[in-house]
Amino acid sequence: MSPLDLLVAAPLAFMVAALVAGQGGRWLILAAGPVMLALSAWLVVLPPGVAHLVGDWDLPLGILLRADGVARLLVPATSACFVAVALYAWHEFSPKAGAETARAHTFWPMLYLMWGGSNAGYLTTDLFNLYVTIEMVSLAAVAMAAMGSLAAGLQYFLIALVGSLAYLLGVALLASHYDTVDATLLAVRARPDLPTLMAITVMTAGLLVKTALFPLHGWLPPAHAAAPAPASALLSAVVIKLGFVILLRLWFEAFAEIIRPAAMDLLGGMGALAILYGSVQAIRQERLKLLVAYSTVAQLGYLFLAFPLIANAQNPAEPWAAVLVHAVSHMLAKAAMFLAAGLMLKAVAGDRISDLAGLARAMPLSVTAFALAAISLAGLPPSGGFTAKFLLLHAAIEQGRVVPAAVLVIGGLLGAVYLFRPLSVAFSGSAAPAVRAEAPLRVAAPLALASLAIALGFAGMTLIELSSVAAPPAVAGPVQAEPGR
Amino acid sequence: MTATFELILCVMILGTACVALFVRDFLTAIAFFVVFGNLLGLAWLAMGAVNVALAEIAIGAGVTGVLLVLTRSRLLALGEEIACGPARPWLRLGAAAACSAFTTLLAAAVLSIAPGDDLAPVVDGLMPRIGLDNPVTGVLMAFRAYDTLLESFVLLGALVAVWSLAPPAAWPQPPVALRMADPAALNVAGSFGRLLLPVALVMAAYLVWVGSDRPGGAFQGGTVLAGGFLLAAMGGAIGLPRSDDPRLRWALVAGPLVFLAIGLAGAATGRFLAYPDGTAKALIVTIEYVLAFSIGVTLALLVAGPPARAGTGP
Amino acid sequence: MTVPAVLGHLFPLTGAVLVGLGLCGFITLRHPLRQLLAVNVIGAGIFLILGGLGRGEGVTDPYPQALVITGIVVSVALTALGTAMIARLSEDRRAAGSGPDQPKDQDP
Amino acid sequence: MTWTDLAVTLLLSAGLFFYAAGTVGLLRFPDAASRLHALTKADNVGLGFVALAAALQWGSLVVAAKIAAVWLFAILAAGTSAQLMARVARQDDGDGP
Repeated sequence: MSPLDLLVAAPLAFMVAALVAGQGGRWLILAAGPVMLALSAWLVVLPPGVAHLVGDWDLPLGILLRADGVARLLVPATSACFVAVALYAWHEFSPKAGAETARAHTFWPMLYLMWGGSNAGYLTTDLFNLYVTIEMVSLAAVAMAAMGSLAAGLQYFLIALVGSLAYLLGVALLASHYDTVDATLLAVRARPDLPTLMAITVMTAGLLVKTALFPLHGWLPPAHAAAPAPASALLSAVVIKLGFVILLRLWFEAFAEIIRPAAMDLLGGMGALAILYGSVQAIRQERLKLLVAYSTVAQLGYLFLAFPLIANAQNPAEPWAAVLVHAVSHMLAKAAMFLAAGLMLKAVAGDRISDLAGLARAMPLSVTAFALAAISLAGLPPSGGFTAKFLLLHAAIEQGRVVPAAVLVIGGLLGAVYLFRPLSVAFSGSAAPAVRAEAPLRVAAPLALASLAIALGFAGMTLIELSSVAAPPAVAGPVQAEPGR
Repeated sequence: MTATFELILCVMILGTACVALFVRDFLTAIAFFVVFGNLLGLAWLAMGAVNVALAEIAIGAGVTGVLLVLTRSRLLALGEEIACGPARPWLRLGAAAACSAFTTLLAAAVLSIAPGDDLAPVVDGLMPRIGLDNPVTGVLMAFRAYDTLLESFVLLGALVAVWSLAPPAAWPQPPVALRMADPAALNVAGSFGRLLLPVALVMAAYLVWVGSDRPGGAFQGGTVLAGGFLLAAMGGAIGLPRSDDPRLRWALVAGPLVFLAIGLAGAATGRFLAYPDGTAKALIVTIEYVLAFSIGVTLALLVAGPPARAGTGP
Repeated sequence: MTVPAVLGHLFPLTGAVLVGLGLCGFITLRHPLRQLLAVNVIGAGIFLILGGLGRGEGVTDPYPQALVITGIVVSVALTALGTAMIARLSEDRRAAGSGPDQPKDQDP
Repeated sequence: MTWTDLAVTLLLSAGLFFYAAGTVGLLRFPDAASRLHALTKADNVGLGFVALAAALQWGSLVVAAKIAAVWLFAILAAGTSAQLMARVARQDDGDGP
């Protein structure tokens, strides 16, 4: 037994159990939470270089699973998000006798499907297997987005479908050209010829659409803002990270030797524009959930701004760690923020920022959770967001790159502006609105996630060490042995 | 001779695709799409890929075609136009230009890849270890069983996702009934469905059984089964189940569950999804039978759609 | 390029053209159901590229065949979800009446 | 060319003739009922000849039985769908002028 298998098999088993249990499906999280957190912890403490082939069938046919730094950071964060979201959704998606709704029943199996799919995606190095995991995650994501607005869900569905097909087209070209779709083998075999470049281009384009990098972000704000709070949290925190992880695998592992610096700069430039555009749009929003959704557009920019910084660094391990820490802290903070926003908006029965007046007194814990998440998102110390942005800024200055450094600073300022606005409204006002008390679990979930995002700021060295486990040669340098079999 | 046949086939594939995409009337489009799918099946036959041909005709043309026809009639019943006006000229022109450029690049990329079955010897070398003769089943159920396992959950998840779309107060009613409204037509379709359901059962079992050694397998068999269920439902021979029926739930999860359980049993004795020596064939056939049954039920319900309020019909 | 070489690439080339045609259809067709049909054409083209390039002497490589079967099943699952969403959206719009807020939901 | 080959060629030609006739009927006949008549009857005979040719070519009883089963199911499906389509066509006529 290995956590590499169980991290995928267990959520799928819980999905089956949720389907069979019917009404009682939501109780399963009481078992699934501890099991998944324990498995994630097991994954983190595995010795470095742990990897194995599913069914012991050798490459190039088989599928390789691997516990590298990316997985060791993202799997536990994903588990934390899912557990918190599930506890939060406990009441919202509970089948009530007499007034049963489809979503109360279907939310739980889909949550486990998404969980299993994300874990499978982080752990595999097989590009076709990644296609199947993308579809597992998208399927659940589309259905969750459609719970809020069917029209936004349908738009998301069609765009995600074309994105996955673009990715599949690239996989088809690679599979025919190199007789393998394994990233570790492609790293050895790939040559810079037309089919390979074509495959990289269409795969990257498809994944960028699914990751919603500016200017391909159009579908994200309506879908993420309209969905119910737990669904928004999962969509913004977890779903878009999978596309990003696959891009890391492609750009820094499978094709690290082939990709030109100009392409890295292009991606970095798009990231910079995403930061500026998303922040400005977030500042202009009147509705709280749209603000948070546009903040996702901006924060995604940082992930890609880091690409040229990693590629050109003297010591690439540092920006590599930064981008992973940013992914993790954004995951935790954004999930916390959507959950807290959901509580706040439900309390005031509105969706505008101006509706929040005086809320800090009425529901201090939820506003605190929002504020803690905001600290991490804006990159203020001490927080995971700060660690990530500090490392990125350090790398940019070290390389003498003025534009990324400036964008990092300006993005941080703009982030502080748009995140401060709802908080200042919540703290303003003389009278506290009358608010119905929420269940303790629902209040605790966002607070726990936001605190985790802050706590990451104190674990910088551990995170950096974890991120370098079995890192691809392009990041770890040539001394590191090839990723183990 | 063969080359001429393939050339004509490709021209027909492209022609039917063009009509299916760009003809104004959507029913014509669907008809041509189904023909397109069948021609693709012929193309796969011409390539000697009988397994794919079966899957393409049954799933790609058959199930997808039925889905499109049903959705069209549901939209028409709601009074929605599907044949929308043509796009603005500049958009059409721009799209045509961009897509031609993209196609040219893609074609150039495809041309520079040498076709070849370089992995076939590798697969053939491994086949004796699992005791099957159909190499495609070997790849699907052993060498890349992980893909297939996840894929079975994709199918199950798609049904759950479709269910999540049920309108308020419809849960857990059955989907909109598929049975024909006209009594005389129901009579005709009913006797056809009653006759064909057992035949479909036998056919599905046969397809799964021969799938170990010759073309066939769980997905092809499951699709035949789904076709039998759908015909029987259209003829009123069987009703559609409520979505909270425990027997239905077990029928849906049985295939993925057995697959997962056998995979985990492999993990307990060695490696996830590894079959102990000598047991591979028995285990694979077991998985395939249960999986085909679950796939049949899942596909049929996917076509039927989300739960609907009682009394609403097309 | 000799003629037989092109003939060896006949099916993958057809697949490439299908991908282009489907993409063009996806961009120019405005109804989601027709876009879904276009997506299926793109998928068929990709499968034809994948399978056609695995064609050897007489038989086709089982490895791409298996990938294609997996792809076909995944794509029918997604198509089913898409058609269900389209039908439900139409029902909701009908129930809400074709009010002034209807165009808002459509993509610009 | 053996006698079998000759028989196969003749059977195939007969099949093609009936297919062509059915298609001409589909295109030329004036109303739905007669078009369906052309499609189902002529095409099924055509399919029968082609099936016979295939069975003969293969020269195996098992395969011939399978081909016969395919032919039977094709006839059954064609008959059923023709019935259903004819009903719809008649209803449409009744609604019309």
